[in-house]
Order: sequence, then structure tokens, then C-alpha cells
Amino acid sequence: MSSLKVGYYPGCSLVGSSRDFAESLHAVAEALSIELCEIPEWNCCGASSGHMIDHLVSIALPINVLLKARKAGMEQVMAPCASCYNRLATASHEVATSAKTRQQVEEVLQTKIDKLPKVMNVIELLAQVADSIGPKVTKKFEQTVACYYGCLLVRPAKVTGFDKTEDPVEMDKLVAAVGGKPIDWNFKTECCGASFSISRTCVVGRLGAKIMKDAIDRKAEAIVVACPMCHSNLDLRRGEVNRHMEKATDVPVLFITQVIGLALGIPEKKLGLARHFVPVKFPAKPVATQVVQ
Amino acid sequence: MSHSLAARLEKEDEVSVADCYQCGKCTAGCPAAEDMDVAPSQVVRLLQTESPKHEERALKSMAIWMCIGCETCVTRCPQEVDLPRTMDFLRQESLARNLANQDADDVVAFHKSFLKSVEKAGRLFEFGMVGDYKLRTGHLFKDLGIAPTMFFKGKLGLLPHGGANKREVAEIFARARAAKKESQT
Amino acid sequence: MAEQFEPKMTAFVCNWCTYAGADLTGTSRIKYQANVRVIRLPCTGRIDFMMVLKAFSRGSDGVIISGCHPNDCHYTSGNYHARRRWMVFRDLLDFVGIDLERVTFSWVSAAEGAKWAELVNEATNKVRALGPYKEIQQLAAVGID
Amino acid sequence: MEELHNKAKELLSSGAVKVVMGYGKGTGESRRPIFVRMAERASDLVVDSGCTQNLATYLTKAEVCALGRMAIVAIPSTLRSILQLAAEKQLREENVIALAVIDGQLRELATFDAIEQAVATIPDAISEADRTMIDKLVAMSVAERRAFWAAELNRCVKCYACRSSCPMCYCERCTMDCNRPQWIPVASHAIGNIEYHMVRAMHLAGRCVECGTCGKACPIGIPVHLLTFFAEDSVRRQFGQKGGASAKLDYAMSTFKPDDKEEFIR
Amino acid sequence: MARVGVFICHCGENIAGTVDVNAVAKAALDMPGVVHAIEYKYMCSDPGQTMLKDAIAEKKLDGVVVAACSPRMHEPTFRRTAEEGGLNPYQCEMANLREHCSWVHEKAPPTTDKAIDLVRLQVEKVKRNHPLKPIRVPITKKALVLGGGIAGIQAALDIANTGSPVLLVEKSPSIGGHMSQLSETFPTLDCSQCILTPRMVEAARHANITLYTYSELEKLEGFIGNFKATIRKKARKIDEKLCNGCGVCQQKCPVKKIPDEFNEGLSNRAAIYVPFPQAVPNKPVIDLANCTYYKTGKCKACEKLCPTKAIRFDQEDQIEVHDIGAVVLATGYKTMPVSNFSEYGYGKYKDVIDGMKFERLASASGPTGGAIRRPSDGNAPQHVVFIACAGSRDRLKGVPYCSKICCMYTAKHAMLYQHKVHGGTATVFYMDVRAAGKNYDEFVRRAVEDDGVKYVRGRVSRVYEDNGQLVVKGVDTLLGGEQVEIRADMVVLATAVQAQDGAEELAQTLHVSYDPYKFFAEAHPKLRPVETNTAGIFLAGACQAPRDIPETVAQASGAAVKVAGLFSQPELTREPIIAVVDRQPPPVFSHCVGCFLCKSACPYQAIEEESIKNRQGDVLKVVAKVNPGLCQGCGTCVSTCRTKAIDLQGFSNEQVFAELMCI
Repeated sequence: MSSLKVGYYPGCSLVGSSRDFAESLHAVAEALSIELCEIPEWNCCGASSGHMIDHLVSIALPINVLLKARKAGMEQVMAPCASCYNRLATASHEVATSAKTRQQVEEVLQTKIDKLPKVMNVIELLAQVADSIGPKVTKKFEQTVACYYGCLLVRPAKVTGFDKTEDPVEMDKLVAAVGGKPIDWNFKTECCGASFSISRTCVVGRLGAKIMKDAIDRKAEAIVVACPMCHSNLDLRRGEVNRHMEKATDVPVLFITQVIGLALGIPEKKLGLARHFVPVKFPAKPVATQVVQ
Repeated sequence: MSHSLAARLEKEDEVSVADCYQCGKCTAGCPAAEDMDVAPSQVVRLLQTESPKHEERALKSMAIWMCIGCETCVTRCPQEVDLPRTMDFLRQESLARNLANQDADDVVAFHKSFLKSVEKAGRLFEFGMVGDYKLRTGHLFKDLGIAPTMFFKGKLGLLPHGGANKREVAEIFARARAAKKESQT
Repeated sequence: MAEQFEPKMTAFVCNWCTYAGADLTGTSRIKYQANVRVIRLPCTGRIDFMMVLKAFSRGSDGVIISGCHPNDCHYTSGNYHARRRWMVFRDLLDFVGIDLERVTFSWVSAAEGAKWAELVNEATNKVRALGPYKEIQQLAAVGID
Repeated sequence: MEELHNKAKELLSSGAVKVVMGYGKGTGESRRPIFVRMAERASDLVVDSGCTQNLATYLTKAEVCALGRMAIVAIPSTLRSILQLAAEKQLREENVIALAVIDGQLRELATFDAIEQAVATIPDAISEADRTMIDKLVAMSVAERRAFWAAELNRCVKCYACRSSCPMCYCERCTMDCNRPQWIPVASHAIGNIEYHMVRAMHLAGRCVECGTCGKACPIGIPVHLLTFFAEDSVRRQFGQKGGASAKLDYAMSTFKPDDKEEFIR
Repeated sequence: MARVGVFICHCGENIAGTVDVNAVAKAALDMPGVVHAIEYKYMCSDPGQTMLKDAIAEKKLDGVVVAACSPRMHEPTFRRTAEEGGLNPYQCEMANLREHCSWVHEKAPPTTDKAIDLVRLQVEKVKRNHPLKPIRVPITKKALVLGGGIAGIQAALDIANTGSPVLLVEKSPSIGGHMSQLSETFPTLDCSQCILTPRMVEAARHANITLYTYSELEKLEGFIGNFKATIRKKARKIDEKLCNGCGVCQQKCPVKKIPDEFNEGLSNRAAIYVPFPQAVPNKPVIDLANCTYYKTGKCKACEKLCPTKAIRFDQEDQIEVHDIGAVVLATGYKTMPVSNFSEYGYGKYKDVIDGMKFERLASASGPTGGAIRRPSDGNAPQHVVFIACAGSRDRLKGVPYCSKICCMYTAKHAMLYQHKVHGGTATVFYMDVRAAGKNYDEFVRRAVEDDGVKYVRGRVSRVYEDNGQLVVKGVDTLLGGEQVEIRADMVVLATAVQAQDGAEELAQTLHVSYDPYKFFAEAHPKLRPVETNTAGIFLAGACQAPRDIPETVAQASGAAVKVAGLFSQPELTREPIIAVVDRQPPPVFSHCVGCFLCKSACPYQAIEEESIKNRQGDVLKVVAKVNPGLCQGCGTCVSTCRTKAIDLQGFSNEQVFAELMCI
């Protein structure tokens, strides 16, 4: 089958605290023969602090990345990290819509900004090859899961233009494609506290608890995410989260890439499951999972 | 022309607080509202009056630092008032005027450490960043619990990773700073 | 010193928007320069390009053409037709070397009294600066009429 | 050529048409319009590079119409003329057959639809020379252009050859002959001449079939066709419509789009 | 040689204060053709007008120029005066020395010069004026009312009562419209059907009203007083004469599970059905999409069982063409499809409903017999949240305007709920309460003070479901923006009022203009609120803008009076400022060459083809002809005409040319 080639922006967390995301992404990409071409000399996009205290920088950094991608001849760039994705998208939306910002950024970067590559998130990428996933499934991922999109994949609509803002379904489709049972729940797009992970851990705990509670009430056996921050806030910060729950929970949190990886029969090691704080284990199924062609 | 924050926000960031008719939908959906001393919609209200007294209240508020930037508000605002953008503006302004709320020191510190790390390495060096953050805040022992586990699970690189064009990034920061000075003078 | 040149301005306006707008300028006592002579027509759709040619050959130094804003035409679409005509006519004027600086097109609604005053003043000043339209007037003088 | 002769013979002898209008030998290399009414004269017809005059002009002349159903040897611009005339209700489908020579081969086009399809395939050919001249003019300053046209048009003697050679100037009473009011001075006159040619250009904008016959017809060699070409360009550029593309009326200057784009109206 | 009189008005100091009127008069006398020129303090005063009249007689004037205020002000006045003076009114022109001169320029010679020029322009013009006669057009004294809601019914009745015949066209099977769906009406809480049904019956019975239910307007040609309306009567598949509305067919119809439109899908109906018990006419219609016979070719149960043998499976649509003198548009509104509000979970959660559904729940004739029951489980909701402005005043997902009626009906809903579910709690989230109207605010206060409805000022951000209840995340902005989270059993959205589907298409067939929201546009927002800018077409009700019932009825009666006024005249007279195609003696007949490029330029379809024939009746020439009834006199055709065969009376080529010649 023909291989799909896209520009790839790892972002800092994938080379740091979210190696598991990176590993599983690469493993899955390889299995689905998607070629990820890393943007040469990429720099941090400034998320999540840039826009908080320095607007100009928060636009300039991502644009700098996109220009590099453009230089490398990339038509579209995939940013697995939701907040990188959001910053890249926001930045290109702003230079596209505000002449003023564009001109300021051009001064800061000392270069003209012409056409920029299209920015997409990991789900958009996988959706492109969705049809080819089904046949490759060797071990159905038969868990009941809550797909958790968080904020930055879907918001604001006019910037991301991705899926249905209030009730997204693209990740659910992917999960279903590998045999999973996505539940309909209420906190798909509620915020987990994102960058407050370090500075306001309590907030993260409170918000995380709400999210976990509804998922568990609806019998979710796993939470599936596509954002390093969502992951670390629900996994790495599970201690804090549990402190806000009536009853502590050990429901694991997986990256969508890990879910697909498991279904494709990729060994757990290559998917970085071991790196999780909350061990990835599921209640035993009554029937043994059968192999499908 | 007036120099009120509202006026500048309109000029610099193309956000018009006059568009807001105070329906409160932003506050209603805000995940951080309960940790805020001033509700998001009230922050906008404080700008609408264009009175220095109210503006200062906004700049000194804790609310602007509790905004997570989850964009829920602007996604649902019937008048499409870009509140996250407004919050960014207010944060920067309150730093520039040294009005930032003390209780927010650690938040500010986090962001500063973050950007410092990026400015130095071109990419975020989490370990370094967290270290710097701890020095700034004195929360030396916070999170010490998870750090080792992170390390063993390979989630904490002890060395900054190269790859980015450090000089280039540093220049970007420098020029941005210069540009800001210009606009202020 | 020689007295300042006073351009001859001719305006073609529609009855329902710009003429009414100019009336409003009057009722609100907004002052503007007295150089302009208004020719009132029912609609910009009625403005034949030949009228503009004639205005120049009869010694106008500048021409103003104005009517209802798009979508506000009293006759629903007269101004749209006019606009198309102008889009081509203007190209042609330019092509045969008539100075477009001397032809001002505008939409002035019945509510835009102030805009009418500005329009006339700006157009008049512009043409005053350009000076009399000798080139055409000489040509006009050459032939008999 | 052979083909044409046979086709003409066939049409005439079968009585399908009363007359075949085409090109015949003129002095030297020049070609002149001829009207063949007897099959045996069909061989007088000529087709070659010399055939450049747009014969459609004659389609609306009363005396020609009087001859009855006709076949016309058509060059591309002739086909466009036929469509435009049809759109303007000046021509009936049953009265004319076009004998077009399209890339080497003769085609009999008996219906407007057929002609429309043919026209659609033919690229608009305005000569290199004309194109470069227009570009040159456009590149000039306004003053230079004015000087150019003043000089050219001053020479015009209002013989109206351009008008009478134009397939689209079929009006019984031209604006120029309208004397109440006398929009434009009858006598040749510096500004009057400019006005006259502006009127021509405006009246042909969106209707011009770009045959350039007017220019060829000018005895003094004023490039009057550039004006109508330019007007047609302007229409095509701004509205995407053109003269002689369809037998159904699609006249850019009597229609509009609410979102027609311009920057000059304030 | 022309004999023009010039009359210069001082307008007190208004003109004379700035312009040297005396100089103007002198200059005027030197103008060729001017035989008389005077100035006077107030030309529009009685003595002024008398002066003008006398001068016409004494000086045998054949043209008059009044140099005074704007022609838009006094042209009619002076034209009448000229007529009284024995001159054709269209031999009088005005020079605008006030609005266009004295009021806008300094007191200086150039201003007086301009005044003189303005007079000269008009003198030159008036010399070329021709006597014109007002155009007279006959009127067909029959009205067409589109839409059988309360607006249409009211308009139809009022017109019919003046003695003129009316065709009342309604696209659905029964008249009654939205009002027939309503439970009780604010601010009086009287039952909607109790006040409406008598009107419906009256309309049906009225000798001057012909009902066309289940019918649509296909085409409208012609012009004021002389329209031709093409109406399609859709086939009900029953013989209305035979059917006595016994209802056996709908009882026996095997298909029963079709969501009932009248009950907003809260109950089901059969494939052959009468929309609701009080329907007028009380005759069923077969819903082709769902009828077994039309799907499979079998069944015909209704036909077999119909006691009067009224079923007609082979019945076809009928097309009727009628001559009409005036049209009243009363096509009403629709409420915004709530699917726009995913954050409120409409469509996802059964118990999130819109106002119309609530009306049906609260209506005695509704599926629950007027008991408030939530759709999901049929229980009485203990806590209901009403969300105002669902889509209104919402640039992002809805419409920017205020829908006007929601504040009132929401208050009514809350009140009805409190009356029907004792001990229940009703919470209303609102931004403003817009209750301007007779007894309106009192009504809202009653809901709060007497019925204990809780009003919370703030918008709701999100509604989600949590084990059988709806969690409403709102805010109380009056508590400084405190978040409010309510667990409710039912949520009612006060959805925005929008223009009816197909309003745009209809407007285009009728050539009436409409606003960006597809509401039909009135001719003047203040002074001509029930007229459209197309003469002879009038507006009633919510098709023009959101309206409540009292306003709608008032406007309907207003439109009716306009129609009656039109019909009261023997014939129409119109300003003769219209285009004409020239006529010449044979063999030319006309300079028009019949290219008909003017035809597509005319905004009013006023240009027709006319064949000039000889005695034998063979066509000599086909030329353009302007329909004087349709032409509004914009003159677009004139400047399109290459041969100058068309001219515009009152602004003729000669007149404008003459003006140009003296600039």
C-alpha cells in the first residue's frame, strides 16, 4: 500500500515527559506505513506559557516552526501534542487573519511569511488512514473506553476547524475501528487543568476527578487521550486526582496511538505502556479475545 | 484617542470588550471560575467601564492567572468576544506594570521558568525548567514524590536535548522584547 | 498674484439617495464648496456614459457620479447596472487617456449628508490641485461645435 | 477547398440554401466577399489565409437577407458574430448555415448549438501584434495614452467605415445619427472623434467578437479595433462573460451580480 | 419660441440671506426664452402661489421654473399650482436654491453664481418639457392573501368585510398557523384555540373568501391592480365535496406511527389524517410519503371503509390562474432548528425541548391533555429550567436580533408550569426581560411575585445528562458572576424566531426585497410599515419581523386597509415619469431594432415585445414596448439603448443634454 508522508512536529513533551506517546506514535506510524518527517531544527512552540505572558513570542515561535517545515517542502504538519497543535493552528490563523500581527511577526522573524503548511493533529492524521487500520487489527481492543478530547483539539472551532466542537466523535470512530466500545459521556471536552499540572496541582486534581468520575460512572475501563497534558494530568497526577474522588480509581489512561498499537499487536514495550504511572491492565473478559483476519 | 485598556486591547489585539453584553455564558462554563476572585465576565466588565480604578482591579486580580486558556468561553460566547486573548493581554499588562497578584507568584514563576528554558535551549528542558521553577518559588520539596518515578519511567530527561537552533530562538525572544519596548514608548 | 483657479464640477446623482443626501447636507447646514452643479436623475441606472463625456467636452474640470449604496437602490437594481457600466467605462476612459483623478464615483445614501459634503470638497480640492482640464478643453476648442 | 466547393454545390443544387456567401479572389492576394447563387459557380469560392474579413456583417443587411436562406463561409469570429446576432434576435436559426474551416477541415454547422460547441473549442485569437500593442498602451502613462489617441483620432474623418464593417453595428439609426439631441457633432471634430470612438467601444463592450474588421476597414489605418478589443477584455476580466459565446442572451452590460468587485467607488 | 417664467423664493432669510435673489432674477431675465422673472418672500404661501398662477395666464407662460427649496419638498405643490394656473403640471421644474445652495455655501458671489446656474439648468430643461398625462391603469378588485395563520385570516376577513373577494392560500392542509398550536396566550392567558377557531370558521364561511388550503402560489406576474396569480392546489387525494370529515379513514389507516407535525412530534398520526380536531377545512389529506398504497401499491383500507366514497387515489394537483389586484404576504415565521445548540444537548436528550413542544404539552388539546409530562418517561418534571435567548442575540450560532416574543412566552410557560405542577420549581435563565407592551411587564412580575418563578440573570453554558437528570451549568451575573449548577428534569429552550423556509424564493418570485435575515422588507421602516417596495404587495405579521399576536393582528388590519384603499379607487393613476419606445412614421415605425438588451436590464420586467403588423396582419417589425403599469421610471433601459430609441419622460435625453449644454 502507498505510504503517506507528513511533516512531523514532536514538540518538547514528546521528547520529554511523554515519550510513551512518541514511542507508540512511531510504532503505529510504521505499522500503517505513515512516514513522519521530523521538521529540521524545530523549536518549542511556546505552549503552554508563551501566550500567557508574551503574546508576540507565542505567535512568532510556532510560525518559525512552520516556516522551517515549509522550507523543507512540507505541505502539512502533524503535531501529536494537542497544545502544540493548538498553538501552531492559532498562530497560522492569526497571521492569516490579522495583517498587523503578520507584520509584527515578520519583523521578529526577519522574513516574509508566505504560504504556511496545513496543521493537523494526530487524530486527523489517523482518520486519513482509518480504513486501512481495520484489516490490520490482530487483537481487538475490546474495552469500554471514554474518549477524552480535552480542550485544545477542538477549540476554538474557527481556529482548529476539527470535528464537532461540542460533541466530537473522530477519536470514538478510531477506537471503534479497532474493536473498542466508546461510551457517550459528558466530559469529552471539559478541561483537565492543563498547564496547572505543576503550579496549581490542586486545580488539576479537582477537574481531573470530575472527568474520571463521569467516565467511571459510565463503566469506562480506560480513558483514551490524544494530548500529553491530558495524559499527565490524569495519569501522572492520579494521586492528586484520587484525593478529590470519593473512591480512588486505577482506571488506566492510554494514548489513542497506544490503543491502536495494542490492536495491531505491537508489543507493549514498543508502545511505552510501562512508562505509565497507573498500570495498564483491564478487567478479565469472559470470552477470550479471538484473532481476526 | 483614549488610552484605556479597552481601547488598547481593541487596537493591539483586535478584541472589543464593547461587544460583551454581560450574559455570563463564559463564566457559566469556565472550569477555573471557582478558583477565581473575579468571574471572567466580571473581568470584561471591569474593562468596559474604562475607569483606571476598575482596570487596576482587573490587573491585580487572581482571575487572570487562574485562566487555563481552555477556550471554552470563546467557543460559546454569543458575541465572539475573545476572552482568552483578553486574559493574555491582561497578564502581560499586569506584569509590565508590576501589579501581578502575589498569590500568583508561583504561576508567574512557572511561566517564566518555562520561557526561560525555551529561550536558553530552543526547546523546553523539563528537568531544568522544574528546577528553575523550584528555585523561583521555593517549593523545593513539592512533587519530589513523583520525580524519581518519572525518572525511572524515563519521563524525566536529566540533560537538555539539542536539535533546535538556539541562537535563532534567542534572537526571536530578543527582537520580540525590543518590539514590545518600542510599542510601549 | 493670480487668483486661484476654481474648477467646474459637474455631478450626476440619483434622486432617491444622493440627491436626498445632499438635501440633508442642506438641512443640517453642513458647508461645502460651491463649485459643483448637480444634475438630478431618477437613478444611477439612468446615467448614460455619454453624459460624462459631454460634461468634459463642455468644459467640466471634474465629474462626480453618485447614487444609492448597493442593495439600497430605489429601483432595486439600477445602481448595480450602473456599477457594471462604470467598471468598463472607467477602464476605457483610462485607456484613451482621460485622467481618472477627475472622475469621482461614490455611494451616498439619503442619510449621509456629511459624506456628500466631504465628497464634494475632496473631489473639488483634488481637481483644483490638478488645475483646469486643458488637454480636453483644447481639443474641444479645436473643432467646431 | 475541394470539400468546400462540393459542399457549396450540394447545398445550392439541392436547394438547401439560396446563396453561399464566401470569399473570392480579389486583386492580388486580397480576398473579397462573393455571393454564389448557382452551383456551377461554387468553384469561385476560396479558403486560405487571406480570408480574414468577417462576412457576418452582411447577415443583417436587408438586401442580403432578401436572397433567402444562406450558407456562410465562417472564420472563428464569424461564428461568434452569428451567435451574438442570434442572442440579439437579429438572426433566425433556420436562415443560416455556417461552413466553418476548423483546423484544416470543413464543418457544416446548421444549428446554433453546433456553432456554440464549435466556438467553445476555438481559442480566442486576437493577433500577437494587437495584443502587444494593447499591452504597450496599457504600460504607457495616462498622458502618453491621451497623446497617442488624440494624434490617431484627430486623423479620423468620420467615414464610418469601421461602423459599417462591424457585424455588431446593425442598428438602423446609430447614436451618431441621432440629432435630438445631437450627442456627438456630425463633422469630424477633435473631441467629437474621441467621443465617437468611445461610444463605439462602449456599445461593443461585451458584444465585440474580436474580428478586428473595423481596424482593417479604416482607410487611414487608425487602430480603432484596439478600443473595442480593450473594452471586451475589460468585460471578460471583470465579469467573465464575452460577446458571441452563446445564442442565448448573456450580455454583460445588461446584467449584474450584487457582488461585482470594484475598488473605486467610495 | 418658449415663454418661461422664473419664480425665485426668498424662503424668508433662508435663501435671500445668502443668495442675492435680485441678481438671480435679473440674470434669469437675460436667459433665452425667459419672459418673466420675479422674486418673492414665500413662493409656497398662498399669495406666492397666486402670483404664479396669475403670471401663467398674463404672460402666457408655457414653462415655469420655481427657484426655491428642494423639489423633493415642494415639487408636487408647485406642479399643482401650475396646473391650477392652466399649465400642464409637468411644465414646471424646480431649482434647488436652498438645500443645494444657500444652506450649504457662504454668503458670497460664487454662491449667487451657482444659484444663477441652477436656475439656468432648469430653464434649459423646462424648455424641452412636454405636457404629460398621468397614467391610468384599471384595478382588479380581488385580493390574494398568502398564509392562513392569524395574520392571513385577519387580513382576509377585514378585506372581505369591505366587500371585495379574497383568495386565502395556505400551504398546509388547514388554516390556523402557529397560533392554533399555542396553549394559552400572554398576557391574558386566554386559550389560543378558543379565540382563534371562531375566526377560522368565520373565514371559511365568509361569502367573499375562497379558501385554498394545501395550496401554494406558483407564479405571480403583472403589476399593482393587475396581477396574475398561478395557484397549485396539491391533491389531498380525497373528494372534498363528498368527504364529511367523519374520521373513519384515519382510525382505520394501518399506518399509525408517523410523528404528528401539529403536536411537534410528541404524538403520532395516521398516513391519512386531519392535522388537528378543529382543522378548517375538516377534511383529511393523504401523506404520500407514508401511505402504504403509494409505497407498495396495496392497502386502500381507507377507500374501502370511507362511508361517502370520497377517497381519490388518482386525484392530480390542480393549477388555477386568477386575476388579482393586490397581494397580502402573511407567510409567518419558523423557530430556529435547535440542532444549532449542541452544548444544550437538544436532540441528544429527550427532555431538552423547545417552546413549541412545551406549548403542545401545556395545551388542553395536546398529547398529554394539558398535563406537563416530560417526554422521556412521562413523569411530571419537578424542576424545569427555561433558557431564554436560545439563538436570539447570538452572533455565533444564532441570529443577532432579538426575537421579541420569547421573554413573554417564557414567562407564560413558567407560569403555566407552576399552575399545572404544584410544588414544582421553574427557573428562567435570561439576559434581559423585554416586556414592553400593554400589561406585559405586569404579567412577568406576576410570574415572579405570585407564581414564584425563579429568574436568574445569566446565560447557560452547557446542559448534560447525569443519571436521568439534566445538569444545567449556568451563572448568576447578579451575584458577581457566580456559577449556578441546577439538576433539572426538563429544559425548555426559547428558540429564536426566523423567517419562514422558502421566504427568499418567494420574495424573488414576487420581486419584493428582504433583509439579511430573509424577512420581507417594508417600504419605509416608519411611515410605510405594511407596504413592500413593490406596489400592490403588502405585509402582515411575522413574515416581516418577529411579532406577537396583537401586533400581527394590528398589522394585518393595516394591510387590509391599504388593500381596501387601493380597491376603493375606480382606477390607478401614476406619475408619467416612465420610459417610452419611440414611434416613427412608416417605413421606419421605430428606431428600435429589437435587440432587447434593454429587456434584461429592466428591474421590473416592464419591457415587452411588440410586433408591428400591416393590415394583412403580417409582422413588419418586432420592437420593444414599455408596459406603463410596470415601469417605475428608473431609466436603466434608456442608457442601455444604443440607438436611443427608448427615452424617459421627465428626464429625457433632450432635457439632460440641454442641461449639460449650459454647464
